[in-house]
Amino acid sequence: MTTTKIVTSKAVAKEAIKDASMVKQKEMMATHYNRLTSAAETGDKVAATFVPGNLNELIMCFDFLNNLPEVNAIQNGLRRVSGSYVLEAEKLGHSEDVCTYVKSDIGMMAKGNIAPNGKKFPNPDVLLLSYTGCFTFMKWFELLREQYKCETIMLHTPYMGDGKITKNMIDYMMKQLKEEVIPTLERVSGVKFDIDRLREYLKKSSKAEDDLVRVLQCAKAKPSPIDAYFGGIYYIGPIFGAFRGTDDAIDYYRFLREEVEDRLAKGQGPVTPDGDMGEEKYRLVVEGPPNYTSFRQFWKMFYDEGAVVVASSYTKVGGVYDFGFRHDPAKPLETLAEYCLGVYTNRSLPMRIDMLCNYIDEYQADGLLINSIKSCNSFSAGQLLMMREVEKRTGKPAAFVESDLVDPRYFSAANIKNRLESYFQMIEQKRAGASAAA
Amino acid sequence: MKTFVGIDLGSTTTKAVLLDEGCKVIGHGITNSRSNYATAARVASQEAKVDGQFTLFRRALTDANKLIDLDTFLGVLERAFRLEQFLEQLDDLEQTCLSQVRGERFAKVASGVNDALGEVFRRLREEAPALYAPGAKRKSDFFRDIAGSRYHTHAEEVARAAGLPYDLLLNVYDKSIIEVENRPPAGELSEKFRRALGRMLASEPSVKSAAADIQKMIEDALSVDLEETYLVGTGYGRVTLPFSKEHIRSEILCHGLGAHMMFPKTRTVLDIGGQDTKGIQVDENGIVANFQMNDRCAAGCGRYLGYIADEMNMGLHELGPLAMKSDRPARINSTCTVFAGAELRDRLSLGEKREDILAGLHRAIILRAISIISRSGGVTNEFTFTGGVAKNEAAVRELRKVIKENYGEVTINIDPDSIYTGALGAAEFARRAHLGQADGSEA
Amino acid sequence: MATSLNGSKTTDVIARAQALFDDLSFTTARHWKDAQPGRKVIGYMPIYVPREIIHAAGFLPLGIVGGGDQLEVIHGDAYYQSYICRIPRSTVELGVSGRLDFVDGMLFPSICDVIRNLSGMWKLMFPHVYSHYFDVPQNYRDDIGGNFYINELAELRHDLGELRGKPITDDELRHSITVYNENRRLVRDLYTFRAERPWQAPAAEVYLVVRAGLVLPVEEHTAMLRDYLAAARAEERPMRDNCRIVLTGAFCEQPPLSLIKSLELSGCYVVDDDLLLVTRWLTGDVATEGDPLRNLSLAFLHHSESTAAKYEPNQKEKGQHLVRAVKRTAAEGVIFAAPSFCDPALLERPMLQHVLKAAGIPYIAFKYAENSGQMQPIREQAGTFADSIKLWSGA
Amino acid sequence: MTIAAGIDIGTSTIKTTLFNVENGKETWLSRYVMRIRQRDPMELARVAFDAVLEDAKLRPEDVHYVATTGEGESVPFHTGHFYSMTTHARGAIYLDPASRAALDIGALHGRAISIDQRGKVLSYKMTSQCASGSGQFLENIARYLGIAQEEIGVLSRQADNPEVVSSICAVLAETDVINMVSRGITAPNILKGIHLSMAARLSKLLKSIGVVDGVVMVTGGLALDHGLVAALEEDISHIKDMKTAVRSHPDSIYAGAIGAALWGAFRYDKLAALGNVPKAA
Ligand SMILES: Nc1ncnc2c1ncn2[C@@H]1O[C@H](COP(=O)(O)OP(=O)(O)O)[C@@H](O)[C@H]1O
Ligand SMILES: Nc1ncnc2c1ncn2[C@@H]1O[C@H](COP(=O)(O)OP(=O)(O)O)[C@@H](O)[C@H]1O
Ligand code: SF4
Ligand code: SF4
Ligand code: SF4
Repeated sequence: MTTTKIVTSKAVAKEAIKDASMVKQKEMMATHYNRLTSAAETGDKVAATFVPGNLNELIMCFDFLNNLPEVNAIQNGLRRVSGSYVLEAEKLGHSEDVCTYVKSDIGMMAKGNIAPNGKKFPNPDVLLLSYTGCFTFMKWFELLREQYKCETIMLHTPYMGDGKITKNMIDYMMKQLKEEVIPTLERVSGVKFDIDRLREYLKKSSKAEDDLVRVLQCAKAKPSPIDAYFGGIYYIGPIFGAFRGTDDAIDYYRFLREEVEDRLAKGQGPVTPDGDMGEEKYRLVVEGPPNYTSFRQFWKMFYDEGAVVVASSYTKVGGVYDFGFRHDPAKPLETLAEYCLGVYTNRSLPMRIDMLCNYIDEYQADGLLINSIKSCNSFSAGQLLMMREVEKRTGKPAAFVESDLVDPRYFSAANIKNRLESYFQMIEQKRAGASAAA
Repeated sequence: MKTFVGIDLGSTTTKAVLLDEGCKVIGHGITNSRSNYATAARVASQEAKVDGQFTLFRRALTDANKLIDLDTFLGVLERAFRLEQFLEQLDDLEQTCLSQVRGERFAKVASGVNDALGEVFRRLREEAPALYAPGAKRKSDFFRDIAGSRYHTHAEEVARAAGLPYDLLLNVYDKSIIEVENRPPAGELSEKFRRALGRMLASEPSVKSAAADIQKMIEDALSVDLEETYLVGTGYGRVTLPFSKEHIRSEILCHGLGAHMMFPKTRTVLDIGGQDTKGIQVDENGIVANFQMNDRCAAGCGRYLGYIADEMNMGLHELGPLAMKSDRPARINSTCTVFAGAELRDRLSLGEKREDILAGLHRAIILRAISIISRSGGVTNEFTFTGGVAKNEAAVRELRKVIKENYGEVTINIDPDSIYTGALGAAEFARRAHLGQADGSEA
Repeated sequence: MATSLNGSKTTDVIARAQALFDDLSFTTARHWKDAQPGRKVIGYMPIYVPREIIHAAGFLPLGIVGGGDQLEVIHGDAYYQSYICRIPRSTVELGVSGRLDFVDGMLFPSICDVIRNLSGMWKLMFPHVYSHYFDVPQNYRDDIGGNFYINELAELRHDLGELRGKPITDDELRHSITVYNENRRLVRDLYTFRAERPWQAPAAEVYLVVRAGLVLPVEEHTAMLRDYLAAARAEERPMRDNCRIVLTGAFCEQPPLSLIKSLELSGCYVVDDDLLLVTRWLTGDVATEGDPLRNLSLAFLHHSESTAAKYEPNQKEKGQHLVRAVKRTAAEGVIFAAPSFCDPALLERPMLQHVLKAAGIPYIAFKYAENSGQMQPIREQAGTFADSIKLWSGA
Repeated sequence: MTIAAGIDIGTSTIKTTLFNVENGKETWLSRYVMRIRQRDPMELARVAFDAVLEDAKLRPEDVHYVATTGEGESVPFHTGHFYSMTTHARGAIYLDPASRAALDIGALHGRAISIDQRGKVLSYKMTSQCASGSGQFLENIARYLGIAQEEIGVLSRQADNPEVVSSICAVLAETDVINMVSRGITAPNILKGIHLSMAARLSKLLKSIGVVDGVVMVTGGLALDHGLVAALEEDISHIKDMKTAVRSHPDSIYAGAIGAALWGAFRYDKLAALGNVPKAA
């Protein structure tokens, strides 16, 4: 029914605005994929793990390369090949109802496991399942294990159901780290665990984390120099992925911080695929992951209308840093446990609501937008209540759109546009009402 | 005079509303939707003009009230006009049908078919005045429906008598009606009025004495030009509306505004149309605060009732009254339109009563609608029910029940013209857009 | 018609169980609570909670498994998108409509993200009710997962003690464990009996009788199980030309009763299933000597059912529980019936199917919702499955 | 000699057959097909049964086994019931012994059934409720376009630039079609588009149950629609690793009724051998 317009962004315009951070990130990704796809020749060992609760510093202690299935799914989404992978997985007997990240991954394996650089991904030597914030992870790794028949480590992160981290949780996680995770990683890699090496990486992590937080918090300014959702997704790439704890990450976040601070000083708004954004009309907080198959088109619906996202929860799935948490070299294992426990989707619903209200307040947003993702029960179950609760507490209007991560069948552009336009109009009218009353 | 036109191109019906500068409705028009959207929009807005013309007659004739009984007079005039319209379309249909009778399929039977068609149309024309007699009940007000159902009846008899396959005559009709209804309406409106007036003055002795005065007043009214000052369109499948971008508004906004205009205290709007169910929350200015609608799935929408009516061989407007007879509605959970018939058969074969099943189906529709409403933010006083299904008394009854059970005492508004809600909002958007243009600011 | 030792007929027991099943207001539990001051009711959702601790506090554990196909969901839909299963919305409906207003606490076990998130929603929606996310370990070493679990159990014990105003003693716990051991034994006996003579214990009846255990005080339920078993043993019913299947995947949102009946009508005797797992989660008796929490923990770690909500550390063991169930019950095939949008069941399904395929066990799969009305496609599939087993048995 | 009747009660039509099986030789005695058109299927079943008997000049008591299939579970006078995938599988083998899959496409459903040479169902998959590819949908669209049923196939084959329907919901798909008409798409292109999207869905069903070669026999009412069969062939020819040959048979619409009768005879003989002769009620 819907005629989907293909948004072709001008490659020229894009080249023109390439900043140092962007170049750096591209380079880092390319190198990483090349290392991964040549692991067979170099003899490097590969660990597969998830973004939330990923233990990159620990993995590096054993000289593993880190391959993240979620990031691959995202890449496939952005490159618009995920649709065919999902279909392939469904043909293999996977249900239409389940998370499309999983199906994109399974479909990719069935179709040759080709990395974005066109070469074949290596089989992992170990699956490190840091089971954090989502049940699907557990089944996903069982599915991968069935395929690869390799060693699998389960690190169970308890859920913060009562809104707090208890001693029992920390003890449980540290014990798992010490007695299950580390010994197995040692065995598979043949590298002895060196806690000082871990401390060193953690120190680097926290340095990059400082800069990331600074970048994200620049969005408190009016106009905001960044888009903390669409742009933010690029910013979190290195730290949520395979680079936390590396010098590369430190460099990247330094470049990025400098660029953003520069824009801030000049009073500039965010950079978009179509160049600098026009006047900032609406400031939004967004809850939920984005849609990757129509990422540009989705973003355009915002910046064309002057809407900028000033804070988002999705940029906290790989770690919540803005309330003070940093990886702490002084207590290396405990800090990893705290990190896993604290990621966004491992927080109870009341905690998530508090966070969103806090964002709306601190970032002076006009309202909350929820992009509800069909795939993801961890995010989505309960979002309608969250929306109402945030509306009630902040008095700001909220809106709800639905799409999917990497399944193009669930992105209905006309529908979403319809909703967004009505929503922006609503904010406008509310404001007019408020100023008339004042 | 300046008029503002709002057109709501629905999946089932296309509606038009004509507003004057003072925000008063002067005409409503409705027709069945069809593949040629431009034609559907034209027909609807012409119908609204016709209705507007009657409003003008009424205004003009108020002075003549002493001479005649105004309501009777306008009633007679309208029926005469409708008959005129019907006969004109019937001619068109006959010509089209005859032109279909060619090619290999008809090689052996062409002359027989032509004769049969002649007979069918003769009967149609003969009974036409009775269709428009005072108090006559028509299956629907749309040419396609009236002509269709009568054609089927006559064709079956004629075919049997002539020993022709009924399917053949049916197919000729199916092929022709689509052509006829997609042709833009021909002829001047005022000419049709004049003919209708002539037909009426000739046959109604009661008004003969005043004929000259009446003719003069009608001519005056006809000379008022209903200028289409600004038009806004909305509706299902908006992407392909036959208007340019600045003349299109989202159907949600139109419905919200329309409901607000009908009942200014409205806070929650439920619209059940042919293929969509919308739950809309509006504020005190008629601005949409939240909404939900079905997408991808037409379960529990108006078409669902259409399928059921077909399955039961009944008219749409007969479903409600039958369902009202039940006091023990069946418990039905699935409202999938496609499988409605199957579900119905299943239950009939289990021995459930027709009225109980029907009542259950109505309840199921309402439950589904309420779940959409509740996703949009629940029911807040006052509640306005719009769209075609609001004409169905059984649906209304279930709605009242469900709301009372779950939200307590809530004022429920249903306007007899509720099917025009979207078009009304659109017309108001047209009026505001024109005002905005006139004084150079955004409305 | 044959009768049991104390005279009940299966029809009597089933009528009672059916009435409990149909009662969406939990009247029996309300009466139980009103009968004595200080009594409290603690609700719990699938898949497992240690009911012994609730019982030890003198409270009634009340199993809540959604609203079935008779509940009209009006408010519940306001909380969930269309792509989420039915059970949380009907559960919210039960809550919002006041049907659970007598419940003093709610436990949300670790089964999936939906019920996990519901625990937080419940805190917001019903702030005066004790709601708790009940976590269980996914690590099965005594000193790691075991210790974690003992501490979680201790927390629950502490919270319920507070609710009662008096700590729960070890002796109280030991007594409750004994009571539940007996109940579980009878449930297992019933399952064994059905696997032997499925025509004498139809799936829908077994379901209703076991389901009564979710709302009845355990002592009463134990008596009911006894009555039913005795009556069913004594009663001769005709054996139909049906095949034998194991039903799996229905461990959370419940299939409508008509679905369970349809399976048998279309030719499949259900000889094992994973419905209402809480009633037989622990597969053997829990030790009654020594530290009760430690005993519960050990039983959980080493003697509990396998299901999709649990991590299986050993690839070779994956799915073997299903193969064993088929062998144990002499089943001829497996029917996967999962609730629509149920992540755990649906993600698990392909892995289990691979195992069955390797073991040469035929299977079919379909989805349902607790309020599914159309049984035609279900009958069709189950019937074809039965046909093919029947027509080709021994061929 | 075993005389068996097969009665296939569908959502829109009832198909009935009468067979005589003697020493492995199957003789088709008579057949009858009728539209239900809002009448009680249970009564029509009787009418249809009488019709095949009369045609074969037999009396009810001459029939050894009355087998129902489709929605005939509760026909009062049957001896036994077989489910439709079982019977379509057998029917497909009867119509063409080389069949290794049956593709049953009827008024409201589509089913892919993989079978062995004896007609045993190996696996199957059904279209989900929401699939717009059904006979009913095609019938509605044809009516709307003013096209008679027997013209559909002919027109579809004249398409030069078919336009594909995207909605999964048949109701919304009707709107899609109306939108197409409004954009001036011709009837052949619309019909072919519907055929193609149905074909794509059906070949996905086949593929997902592992049918990638051998003969696929199309059964059910839509087997008579040559446009659909052609579209199926076309779609399959584009799928890399699929080499199935799609066939339909003029008697395909009877496949369920044939299968029911033959299974009925089979079952009767098997039970008779056990000394366990069943009686039709
Ligand atoms: N006279 C009537 N009596 C009962 N129901 C009616 C009547 N007229 C229309 N309807 C119902 O209204 C539906 C069409 O509603 P409408 O608002 O016109 O839809 P849309 O805006 O999608 O075209 C029909 O499908 C039918 O169920
Ligand atoms: N000659 C024909 N050409 C195309 N389609 C046909 C023809 N005859 C019947 N059909 C279609 O077959 C369908 C009936 O198929 P059938 O398998 O009998 O379905 P069911 O068993 O559900 O009644 C009808 O929907 C009709 O559209
Ligand atoms: S369900 Fe959500 S959190 Fe879990 S793997 Fe899928 S997208 Fe990620
Ligand atoms: S076929 Fe039925 S359930 Fe499916 S989308 Fe259409 S109306 Fe909804
Ligand atoms: S049915 Fe499945 S997804 Fe839904 S709550 Fe239960 S386990 Fe979770």
